[in-house]
Amino acid sequence: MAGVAASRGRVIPGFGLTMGFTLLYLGLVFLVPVGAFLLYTTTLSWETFWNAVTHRQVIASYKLSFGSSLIAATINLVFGALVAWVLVRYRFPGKKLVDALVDLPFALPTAVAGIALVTLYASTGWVGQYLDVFGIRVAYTQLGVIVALTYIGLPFVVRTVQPVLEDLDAEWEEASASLGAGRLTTLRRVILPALLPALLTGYALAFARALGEYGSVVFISGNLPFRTEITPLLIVARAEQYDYQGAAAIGTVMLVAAFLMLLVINGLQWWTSRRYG
Amino acid sequence: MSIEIDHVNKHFRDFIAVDNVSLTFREGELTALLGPSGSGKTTLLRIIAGLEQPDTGRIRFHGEDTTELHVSQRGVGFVFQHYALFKHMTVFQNVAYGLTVRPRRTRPGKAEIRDKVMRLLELVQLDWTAHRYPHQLSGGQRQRIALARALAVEPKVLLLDEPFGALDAKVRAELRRWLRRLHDEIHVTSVFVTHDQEEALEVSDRVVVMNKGKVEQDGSPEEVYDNPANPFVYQFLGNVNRFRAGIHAGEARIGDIRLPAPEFHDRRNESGLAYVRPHEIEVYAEAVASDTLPARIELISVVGPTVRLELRTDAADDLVHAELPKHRFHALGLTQGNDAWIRPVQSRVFLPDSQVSNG
Amino acid sequence: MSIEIDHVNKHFRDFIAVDNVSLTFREGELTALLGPSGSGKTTLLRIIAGLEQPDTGRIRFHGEDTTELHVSQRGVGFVFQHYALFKHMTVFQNVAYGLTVRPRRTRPGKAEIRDKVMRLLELVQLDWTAHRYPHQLSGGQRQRIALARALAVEPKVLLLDEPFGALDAKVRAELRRWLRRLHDEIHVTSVFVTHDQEEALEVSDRVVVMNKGKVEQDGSPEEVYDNPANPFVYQFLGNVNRFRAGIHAGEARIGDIRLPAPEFHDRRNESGLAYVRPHEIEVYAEAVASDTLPARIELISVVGPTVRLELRTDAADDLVHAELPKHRFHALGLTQGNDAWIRPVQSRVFLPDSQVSNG
Amino acid sequence: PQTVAQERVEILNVSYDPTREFYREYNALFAEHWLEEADQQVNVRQSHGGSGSQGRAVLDGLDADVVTLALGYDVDALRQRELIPDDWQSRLPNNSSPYTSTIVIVVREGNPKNIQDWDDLVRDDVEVITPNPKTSGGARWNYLALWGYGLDKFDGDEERTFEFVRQVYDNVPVLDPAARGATNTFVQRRLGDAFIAWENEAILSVEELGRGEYEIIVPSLSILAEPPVTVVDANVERKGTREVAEAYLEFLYTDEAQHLAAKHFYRPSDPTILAEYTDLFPELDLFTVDEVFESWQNAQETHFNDGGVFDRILEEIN
Amino acid sequence: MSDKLAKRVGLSSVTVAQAHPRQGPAPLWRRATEEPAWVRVALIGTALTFLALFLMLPLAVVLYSAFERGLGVWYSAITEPDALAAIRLTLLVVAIVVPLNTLFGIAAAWAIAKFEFRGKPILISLIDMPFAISPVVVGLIFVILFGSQGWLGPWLSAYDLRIIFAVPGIVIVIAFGTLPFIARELIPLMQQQGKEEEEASLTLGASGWKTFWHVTLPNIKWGLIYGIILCNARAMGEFGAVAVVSGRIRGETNTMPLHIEVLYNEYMFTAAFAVSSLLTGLALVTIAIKSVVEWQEERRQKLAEA
Ligand SMILES: Nc1ncnc2c1ncn2[C@@H]1O[C@H](COP(=O)(O)OP(=O)(O)OP(=O)(O)O)[C@@H](O)[C@H]1O
Ligand SMILES: Nc1ncnc2c1ncn2[C@@H]1O[C@H](COP(=O)(O)OP(=O)(O)OP(=O)(O)O)[C@@H](O)[C@H]1O
Ligand SMILES: [Mg+2]
Ligand SMILES: [Mg+2]
Repeated sequence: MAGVAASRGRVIPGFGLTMGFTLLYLGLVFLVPVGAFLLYTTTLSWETFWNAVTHRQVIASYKLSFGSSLIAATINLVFGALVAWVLVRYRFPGKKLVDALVDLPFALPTAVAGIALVTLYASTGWVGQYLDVFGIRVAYTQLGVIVALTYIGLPFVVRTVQPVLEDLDAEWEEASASLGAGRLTTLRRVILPALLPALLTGYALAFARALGEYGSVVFISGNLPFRTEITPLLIVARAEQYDYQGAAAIGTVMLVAAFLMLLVINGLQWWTSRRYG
Repeated sequence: MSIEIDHVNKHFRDFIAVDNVSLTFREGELTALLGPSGSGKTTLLRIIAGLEQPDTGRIRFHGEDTTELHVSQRGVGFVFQHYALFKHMTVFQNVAYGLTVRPRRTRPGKAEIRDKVMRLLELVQLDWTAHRYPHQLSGGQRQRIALARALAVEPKVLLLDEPFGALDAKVRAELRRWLRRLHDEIHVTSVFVTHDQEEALEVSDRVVVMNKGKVEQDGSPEEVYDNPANPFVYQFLGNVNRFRAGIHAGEARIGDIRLPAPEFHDRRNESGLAYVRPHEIEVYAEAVASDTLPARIELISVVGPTVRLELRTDAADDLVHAELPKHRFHALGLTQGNDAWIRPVQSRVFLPDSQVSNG
Repeated sequence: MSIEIDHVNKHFRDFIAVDNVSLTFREGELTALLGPSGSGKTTLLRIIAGLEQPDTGRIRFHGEDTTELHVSQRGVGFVFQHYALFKHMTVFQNVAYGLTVRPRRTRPGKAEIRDKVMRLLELVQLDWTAHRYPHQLSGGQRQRIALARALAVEPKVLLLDEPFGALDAKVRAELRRWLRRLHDEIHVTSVFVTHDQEEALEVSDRVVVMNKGKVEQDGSPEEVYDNPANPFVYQFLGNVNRFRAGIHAGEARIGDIRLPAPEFHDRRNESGLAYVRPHEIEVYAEAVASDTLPARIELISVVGPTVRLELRTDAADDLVHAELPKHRFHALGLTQGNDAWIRPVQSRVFLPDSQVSNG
Repeated sequence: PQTVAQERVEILNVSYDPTREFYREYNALFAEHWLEEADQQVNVRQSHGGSGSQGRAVLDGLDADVVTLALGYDVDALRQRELIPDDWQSRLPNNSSPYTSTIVIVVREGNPKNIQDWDDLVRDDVEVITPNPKTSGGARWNYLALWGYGLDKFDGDEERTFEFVRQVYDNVPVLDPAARGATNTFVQRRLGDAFIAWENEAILSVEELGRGEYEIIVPSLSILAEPPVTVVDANVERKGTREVAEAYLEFLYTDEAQHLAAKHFYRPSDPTILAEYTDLFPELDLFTVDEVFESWQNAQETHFNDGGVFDRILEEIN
Repeated sequence: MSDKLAKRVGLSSVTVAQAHPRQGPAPLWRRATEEPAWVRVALIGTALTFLALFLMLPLAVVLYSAFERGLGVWYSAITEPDALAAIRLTLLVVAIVVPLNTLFGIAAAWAIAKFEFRGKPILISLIDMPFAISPVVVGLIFVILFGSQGWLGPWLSAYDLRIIFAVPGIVIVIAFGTLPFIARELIPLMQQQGKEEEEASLTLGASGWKTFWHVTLPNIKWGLIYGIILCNARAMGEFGAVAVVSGRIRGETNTMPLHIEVLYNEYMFTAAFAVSSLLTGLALVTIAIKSVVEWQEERRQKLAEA
């Protein structure tokens, strides 16, 4: 960040102090450790790295992790948008409470969430027993992974879409209606495009968070290699086997994936704001 | 298409926004809805469009009751104060929107839509912006695109909510003349909301003055300006001075000045208020006649070709504003602090019970 | 306290916002900084206040160089366009703020602050709002509180950025007269920014016209209005008509009409443009004299006591706007579409190379 | 009244999950003993987790005075980093294992699937619960028990043994990362028909979690699980706690401690004390890691490392 | 519309009539921004079902299991010494992390919202990053950095400094994981508020600190509180990363989530849920405070509009 050097005569004081503290803290807590970690990865030979991250079992875990995260984020995209819509647009009893509860997955420890979810969705659980009748098994299958990831990603989409929806001027919808458009057309052509940046952000955040989630998933997924084993669990497994290099290599892949994800969102947002002002 | 508003009422919670309004907008006319902030202009316009539902009363388009009709079925073109252009669509897509959302069987072909949109963009002189996005346009240009978009669906009625409210004084003045010319060309029944009396008077065929949800007066711009129905309208249409006046046998007396007030020919020795516009006050450097009022110049400001004076006189409670052409004022040779004599040459008298509210 | 701006420059990235401006604001005067949007008015004002740092050039207050002085040390009162009142403080706390944040040793006592604030609130006629919060006030009231707050620290210089920009036309007109009176009372050196020429002309002792970061003209309101330095200033100060004119020996010739143009007494047979204001055009129903221009009335609008006409004539490229009192117009008996004859009675001629930019 | 201790000393015992209950009581016992013997108050801090991750933590700097882990391999890792000497395993009796256990099968009440021995676990109708040997030390014992049984049954035929173990793991629906998680899966979630577990865990779950709901099936042949203990020399040197740390481990071999181990369902290493608990610990044929796999190092390298036998099993299953 | 325009715009009057077909009885009036009632009910129903399955039932499980065996059992579970130690540790960590992150959030928001500098989008993206990094990777990063085999390990042990497997390690991973919360809350808020009020304060002669205390802080108060609340909740609930660096020393380096796992692994389910219920209760209190905050804000807004 070359521009950080304070230019002459900033009128509002405190730039040096706040920027200094921001960079110091960010550096100490985040940049230096992550940098060191990436540097550590570069000490691996390319072959070690490549073998570690392309091991069949690891590839299978990518498929599960990325696939489930995508599905969970997509579920959250649809239902999160729906929940946000319902919370913003409609009135119904208990709305305040429901609105407040949306933050729960942020606040509840993930391990507790995992235990609670498996209690619910195991085939002996509160909900699982009824699903079992239809031959649907949730816990210990990919479905279980998706359930857990959906749970932890839920607030992201709701909380990014909600404020945008609240600010969305009724005039656009009214303009659309006055031009003869039906409700569905208005939704598709006016409301959704306006929500798109927020939806994308929420989607990407939910996805990135789901990709890295560990605590809640290990309880409800079967952890079967090749089938229900998520990538973060593999990282843990590698570390437990004193294989830090393997763990770091896979960790780097996850890190880069998450960074790319954020880069893409920020890029998209920059692009849309450029285009549409 | 004429619009008939028949005893329409609308309240929000315990606030009455539109209070038993009946009006008819005649086919092809451009009507201004004029009134102070909060007087219910927007609400009335939105009721006509079908964006709000009246509590009671009916709306008829060309005699046909449309009160229950959904906005998308009414065939009105609505131009919003802040344009409400679709940000993620180009200018072309914005204007084409109303056509492309039609059900397939009534939707014109691609080429037809293209032609029509481009012709509309030419009409508003903005065909060169077709591929831009709204944020790349100036306020005035956006306003015209909003108009083109509303016109694309060939509305029977065009409704404009403070169409120039968000624009600079200069652009505003240009656009309102442009609107007048456009209307003369296309002659669709139009209603526009404004709180700027100059705009209403300059642009419209007819002015409806509203206050507190009620219609105060309804007539041609000249009628409304020259014969305001009540002090509210009088005051709302421009700067005004109030003199204490005696009313006697069709005459108003301000000091020794007698002004005709024929509508009060049967009143004797009552007291009222005479309303006089600044340019209806003559200013003298000396007491040229017996019937002038002595005054003192408190402030002189020269605004281009005109000079505005503020004078203090015993006959009025507030400062009196007078306006005269610069050359006339210079001929008088007066400066700030001088004594001067003034004489209202025309006035409109109201009895105290029809006082001007603080609108 | 006089303010001297000495060759000040300021750019943002590659955009030059203030371009080598030198100006002096005299002690006790109220100066208007007038210019179109983006002309650098706000930037210049913020440089004076110390809210921006100039790239080069100096600012002197009463001869003393303050360029490097921090805004909190400059002793300027700054009134922001959107007031920037502290939302979470009452009106009283807002006005008292500047006093209560002083270091202990120079801070007045509680009672003293109270007295002073209440006096200021009385000055702006809002003492009854002391315990309200800003959001409970109307725009005009907030504006006056912002002013009182700025005055509380007894600034040597008062700077106002579009003080009435966010207000309704009516409130605006009232407040600007009020500001003028207030300034006459307290006589602190004041600079205010506006893009409304009427406001600038009506309120100020002196007008500085800016365009594209440069000062175009600097003088008294009458000077600037009557003797605009260039077409830009001419056009910016009001509606204007442009006629093609021949220049010859100190005369401008529009058709057969000859108008004095003494500044060109040494030019022969050149062509230029004659700028004429709408009220400087006389309109006739018949060709009363040989030197009238034939025209056609395209639009008539009656705005209160005045009638505005748009006419088409061969002598000008655009429509010609003319303005005359209503009674005079009625006497002519003209209606839309009629032929009419016009004659400019006064003009200002510029050579084509000093064309009006699209400001 | 007790004599006031002259000093206080703290030691950290890094152990694995199922020993919590045992060491809680043992620490109190030892503290009492140490106060008497050395006139010093000792405070034993405990850390429990998966055996592998505990070993890793010590390697990474968790300053354990003693480690009491599930398998020799995890302790041996410390040796490779020179935290303990090469001869660590011979410093205490019985391969440094003061208590042992074995691997058994837990089935549901009444043994509905009629499981009698390891052979039954390959049947198609049997679901087997066992944790992941890659992450759980206990699970490696389970795996090795199966493998040893296979070798025995097929007369050392590695191919057929591989096929046998593969078939068992093919019946595993959930591979928990840790032993206690597997117990929960079997008990709480009621998943699976057979649960391979350490004997002490098996008895504990039968006793604590559902008396009468589960039965323990003792297989014909199993492995002798020897969870080793050792002083972490590098740490005690630095902290000056060698004396108490060594005494702490030696005291494990006393009668008192051996009885306590039995109380927590570990087999005492002292044969005479073990004999007192025959109804709790039935006799069965046991083999040791060293007997069948030469050493833990070897077992780990062949079976559990990346690309080892277990990885091949997983790949074949999928 | 006049024929003139119809001609100019090129549609016959027949299509004009078709533009707004009206068949059958007039439909009931509906607001332009509203859906028919049955759609509304269906949407609300779907959303609530979804939320019930994913939010309310897990919450119910936790609360039910915690109090299943009565208040007494619950109480003794949370007052047991190890539980108390875990609670104390968690509170200690939170007491360090939250103020640090608060300072960071305020500083970052101030620097970003009040000043122009190059690389601003990069800085904002960087602040976002910890959201997206797996807790497991976070743990790993610090083990690799501070572990005795790690890069700083030898140096640390030479000076007998303990970072991981001790409170500092726990503090640092939690600080890492919750880094963005307050900053993310404040940055958009302060950007939206702009800097006019601060400038006004400065022109009135106030110093930077006074401006911050009297003008900025009151303006960002509610956003700050909300951010702190969320950060606090996240900090208390962090599991994955802490599990890697805590060393799990009973009564010493077990935070509440780790203690819950311990209890669960000891088959003390009720106790595990009892401690969970504390965190859940905290989450609920959090939510309650947040609701109050929002309600206050809404009221202010309403008043402001009035
Ligand atoms: N949706 C609503 N809910 C509650 N009150 C409303 C609503 N819409 C309008 N009002 C109130 O009704 C009154 C009339 O509003 P309306 O917008 O029609 O006024 P207006 O004449 O258009 O004023 P302006 O010039 O400020 O736009 C106002 O006092 C307003 O506060
Ligand atoms: N902080 C800034 N960064 C970049 N450009 C700026 C900044 N401030 C002002 N500008 C640019 O400088 C030019 C002059 O701005 P300024 O605000 O002084 O104009 P103004 O005359 O006050 O216009 P307006 O009437 O619209 O307020 C504008 O083009 C504006 O975009
Ligand atoms: Mg309105
Ligand atoms: Mg400006």
